[in-house]
Amino acid sequence: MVLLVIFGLVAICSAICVIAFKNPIHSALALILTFFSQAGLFIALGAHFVAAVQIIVYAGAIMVLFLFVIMLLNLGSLQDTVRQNVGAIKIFVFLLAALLVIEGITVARYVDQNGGVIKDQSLDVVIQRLKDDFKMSDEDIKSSVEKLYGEGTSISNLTSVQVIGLVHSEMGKTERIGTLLFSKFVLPFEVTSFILIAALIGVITIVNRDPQETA
Amino acid sequence: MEINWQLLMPYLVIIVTFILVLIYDMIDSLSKRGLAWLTILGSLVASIVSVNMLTAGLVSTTEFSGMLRIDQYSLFFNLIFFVSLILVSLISLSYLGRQDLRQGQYYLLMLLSTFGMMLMAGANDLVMVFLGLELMSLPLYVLAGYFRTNSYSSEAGMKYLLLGAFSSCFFLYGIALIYGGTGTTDLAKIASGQFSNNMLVIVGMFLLIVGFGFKVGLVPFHQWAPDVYDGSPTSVTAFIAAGPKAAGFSAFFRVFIESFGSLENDWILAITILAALTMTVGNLAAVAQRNIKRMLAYSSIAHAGYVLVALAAGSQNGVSSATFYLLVYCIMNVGAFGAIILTKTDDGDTFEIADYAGLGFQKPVLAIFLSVMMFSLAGFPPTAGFISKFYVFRSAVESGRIWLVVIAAINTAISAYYYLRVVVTLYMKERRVELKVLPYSGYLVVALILATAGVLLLGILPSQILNPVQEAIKNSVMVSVIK
Amino acid sequence: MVLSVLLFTIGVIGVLVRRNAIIIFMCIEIMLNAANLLFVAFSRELGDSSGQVIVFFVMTVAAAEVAIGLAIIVSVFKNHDTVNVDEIKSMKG
Amino acid sequence: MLLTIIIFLPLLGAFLVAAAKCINLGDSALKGIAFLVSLLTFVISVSLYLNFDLVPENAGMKYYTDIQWIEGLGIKYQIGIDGISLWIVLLTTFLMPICILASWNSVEKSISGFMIALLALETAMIGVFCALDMFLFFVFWESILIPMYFLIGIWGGRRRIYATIKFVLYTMVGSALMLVGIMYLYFQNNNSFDLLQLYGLAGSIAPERQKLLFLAFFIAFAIKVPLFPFHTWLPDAHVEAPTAGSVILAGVLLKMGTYGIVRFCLPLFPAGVVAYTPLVVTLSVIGIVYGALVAMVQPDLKKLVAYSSVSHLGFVILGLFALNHQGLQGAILQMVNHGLSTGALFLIVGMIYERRHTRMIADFGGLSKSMPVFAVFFMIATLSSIGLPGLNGFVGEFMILLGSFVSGKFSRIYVVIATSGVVFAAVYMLWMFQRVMFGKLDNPKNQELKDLSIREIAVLVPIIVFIIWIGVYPKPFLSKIEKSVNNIVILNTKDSSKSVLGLVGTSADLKTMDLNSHE
Repeated sequence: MVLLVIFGLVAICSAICVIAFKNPIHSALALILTFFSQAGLFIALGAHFVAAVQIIVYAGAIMVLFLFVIMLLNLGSLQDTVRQNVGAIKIFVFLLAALLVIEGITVARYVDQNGGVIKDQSLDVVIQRLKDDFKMSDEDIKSSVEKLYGEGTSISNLTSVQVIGLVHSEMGKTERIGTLLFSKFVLPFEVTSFILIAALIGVITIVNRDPQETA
Repeated sequence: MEINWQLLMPYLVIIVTFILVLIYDMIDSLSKRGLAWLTILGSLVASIVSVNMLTAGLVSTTEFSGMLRIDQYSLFFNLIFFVSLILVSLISLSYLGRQDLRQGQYYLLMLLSTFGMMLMAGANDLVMVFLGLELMSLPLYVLAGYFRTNSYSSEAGMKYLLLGAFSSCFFLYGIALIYGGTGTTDLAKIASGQFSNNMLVIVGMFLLIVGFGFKVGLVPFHQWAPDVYDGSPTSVTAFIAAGPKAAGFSAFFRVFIESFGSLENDWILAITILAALTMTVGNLAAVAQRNIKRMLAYSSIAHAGYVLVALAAGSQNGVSSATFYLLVYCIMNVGAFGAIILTKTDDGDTFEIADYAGLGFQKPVLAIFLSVMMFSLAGFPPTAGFISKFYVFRSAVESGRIWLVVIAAINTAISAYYYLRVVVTLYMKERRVELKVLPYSGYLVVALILATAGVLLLGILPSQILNPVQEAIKNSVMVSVIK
Repeated sequence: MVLSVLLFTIGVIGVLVRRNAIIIFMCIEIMLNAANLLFVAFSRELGDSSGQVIVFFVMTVAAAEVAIGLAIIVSVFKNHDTVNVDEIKSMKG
Repeated sequence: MLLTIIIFLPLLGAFLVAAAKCINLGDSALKGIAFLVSLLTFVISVSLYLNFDLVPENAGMKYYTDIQWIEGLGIKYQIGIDGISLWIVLLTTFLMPICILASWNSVEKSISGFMIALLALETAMIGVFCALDMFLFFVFWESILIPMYFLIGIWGGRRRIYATIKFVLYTMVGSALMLVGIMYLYFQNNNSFDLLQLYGLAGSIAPERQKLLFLAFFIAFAIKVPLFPFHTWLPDAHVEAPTAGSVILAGVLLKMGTYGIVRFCLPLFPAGVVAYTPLVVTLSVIGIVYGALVAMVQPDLKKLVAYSSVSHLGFVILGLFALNHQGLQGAILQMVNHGLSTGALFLIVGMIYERRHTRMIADFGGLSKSMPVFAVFFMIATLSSIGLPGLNGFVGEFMILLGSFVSGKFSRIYVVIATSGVVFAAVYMLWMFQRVMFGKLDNPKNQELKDLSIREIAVLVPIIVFIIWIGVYPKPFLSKIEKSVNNIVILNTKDSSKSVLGLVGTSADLKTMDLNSHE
């Protein structure tokens, strides 16, 4: 919980910095900070694997791209102005912010009241879900439970808090996510590969020079 | 996991075509024409396969653990995409010219984008909708900026990209909220209507409307459209105006009619207002345009409004009328852009309507094609534009949205003004500037003949297409709206 | 989750206020991240890891988008010598 | 089947002309093809009249055809005619060869396009008058705009673009409302566009709805008629249109409005008719007087005739809303009459325009001396338009006035005012005739004018024949109309509680009286 608050504050501050800094380089650096604190948030939420990927993909690849392009485009010309006709935008932003704040409050209240959905679910449902999503066998579940709560504990006599803990710990595991990725989400996975190809071809199209042009 | 490959044939054909084009592009870098033919051939095969599956009376099934649904609805939309892909390829053949060495990538991107559209139409999961949307859009951003030495084109690419990505964020956030509210992203499961939190779902739903609204160009999310249409290479504009819009609507309809049918009371008013606003603003703005591409851009916004009228009807007839409308709309739009693609003045490409003065007698064939498209866009009988509009209005009247239809009908009259202005200029004004029309290429003429024939045939004998559409919708889209 | 909402709002404000294409792009990334955060949080809430898997897809998409986006921005820069959205208005609006 | 042939023969002719153009046949060949096709259409359509009494009826309609067209939407290809549409169809097919003949030399650019537009227009017009499926009706109704748009826009006068856009937009706005009305009726009518079936249900629509629907349809038709205050497109369109366009416009297109009122407004929405009769009648009387007064001060011949149309059609509307036998019959006959006499006037104006390239009355004077034959034709057309006994105009106007006088649906003061329109008509027409034809032949250009050629006489003679025929012996015309009017009346009296078309007891006597009075 402490982690959540700390990383959250850092994320928000650095995000504000991204839009507040005049110099794009500084913005980019602030953005890196945002990404890192976001990774921290993921860890705090138990999504370890996602956090790792976040750091690799975002902070690693994407930010390098950003910085590279900023460098390439010659810093001096990038001095940015803030939009001039602020009047209309202020109103719009205000409305939007109001909307989102209301929404945020709803979300927060929802969380407070329920404290999570799994709590309400019966044990059978949870077990079935583990089997379906993660393709876990009974032995797998058993060993996970024993690993978590000590030898000899059986899933049937766990408290509800413990069941939640079990599910959360399973969810964060790379193995489980991998299983899900290649079972239920195999088509989206394939599609992302096409998206990457599209990006590749797209970038080549834009950047590659025709022989005539260079001549 | 059992996969029924036969059901995936249209998708597979497109992917195979993609790979073949890729390989061909690498092997043979000179005779670029072949690429287009390969693309056309591939989409032809895919459409034949789809037609076969349609006529075989396919039962709706899902594949890939409920990610992709193959039913007549998606098949029919696939057909729309193939038709526009074929037409656009034909147009591009004469537009891009022999010298352009990046043609391989051009067709590859179009194929990828089409694949994305197919995924959108067939998506049975919000994640798939999102990924399909991205796969469709990314190549489009690139295509819009395809003439990268041309400042208009790259500007169009950038605007499209920034606003497109911006809208995707809204879309994604909407999905996240719905996921939180329902615990699933599966459309069918959402439809079962057991929400743990209604508020989340409703907010998410409105964010989805924003996201879709950007993609299909609804007022007030339409600002990108005129600049992108204007700046993009004309063949790309034709492509952007046709397929993606249909794809956006295909998912829009499925999500709202099927999954959120039980929340109809929450969204139908918003959709009605959006529809009225979109039609009116689109048409009024189009009246003020001097540039034909911008005019068509605003008109396409207005057309999105008409389709939305069908969504506001919230019935099976509404969906099938929209499907038919989108098919007709794609053909008309590609035809219209195809007809203006080859005109030039000494200063370069021209899209000022005023420059077309007197073209009607200088290039009668071209002018006839353009006029037919204009009449059809304006919704005059006996063109398909009329029948499709009529069908949409009818479904809305059926659902009791009479006032919306009155607004739509008056809008049609407004739109006649600016469409007819093009025809006026073609035939009734004295010429001002010397207009050069590049020699017709046979391919372009073929495309235009196909489009014109399609528009007239669908206008006079629409039963052949209409009945299958109605069948398809009846069999695949369950309407959970309670009347 | 309130965090996520705040991040999203910051991103939206950033897109609307800043005029540098690159920074707008960064703001879009912030928005995507906010959505990701929401997915992970809901995923934990629901005890369903689909949310985490979706985050992967979003990341991939974001990466692809950034690659293409930056390439386009570079080509715009070559043509216009600026990446300020207000100055890039060669078309009459 | 016969009817289908008549509808689509001109379209076929249009394709023939296009094909002939493609193989580079000369202009006269193109004109010849167009003329022959339209003549053939007329000849076939005459057989409609000859066999009219022999053909079996189907719900009051003859030559009935009913084929599924677009099944999914409940749309049928359903056509047929009754005594009302018979005459308007005949009028259309009759005027068309005349128009083609009249524009033999006057069209300079793209003669093939002109002929194609005319022939396509003919198909659409006949279609409107034959369609019994509301959707089909609407399709033809809208299709008319396209060829008409080109006719005015390409071959029109100086301000043609303004005129043509105005014409199209006015009509589009009206038909947009009608479209919504048609769709509403479709759902009332068990998902069918079948008009005949709808007649059976006519009274069952809620009165409030009927009023709205009546307005939706009536505005569309009133724009077409045009009823004051929707008339402003008409003078522009007439003045800018080429001669053939004006003739068709005045002769046939305006009748689409009044025909629509007879077909849709009167039988379908009795409650709406009751509610709006005072308004409509007021407007039509204003139209009669206003049209006449404005016509009086026009310096331009064509504008004068155009405004006289506004006045004449005011009479037609007045007669229709008298809602009794004389009124309806008179109105329908007057529709035909107006087509003939105004058509003739436009042709005549076109002929002198061809010679002098001006239409200003002030430029003429004393033409009767240089063009005696012309003067005779002009005289007859003018008198017919005024409504001189013995010519066609009189029969129609008299029946209308009589019908509205006895109808009791509205105050007789209206009728009195309307009658003044007849007087005004005499004033402006005769004054115009006098200024053009009599007086000193002082302008040298006028002195050199050639009289009518054989072709021009051939154009005018058939019209004059009919003008006199109807004036002297209108019975064959009226007898066909009478039956159908009866049908409409019976259709309405079936639901007597809501009906407004009560049979006037003395109608039969009155009818014989008015027929006798001019024979």
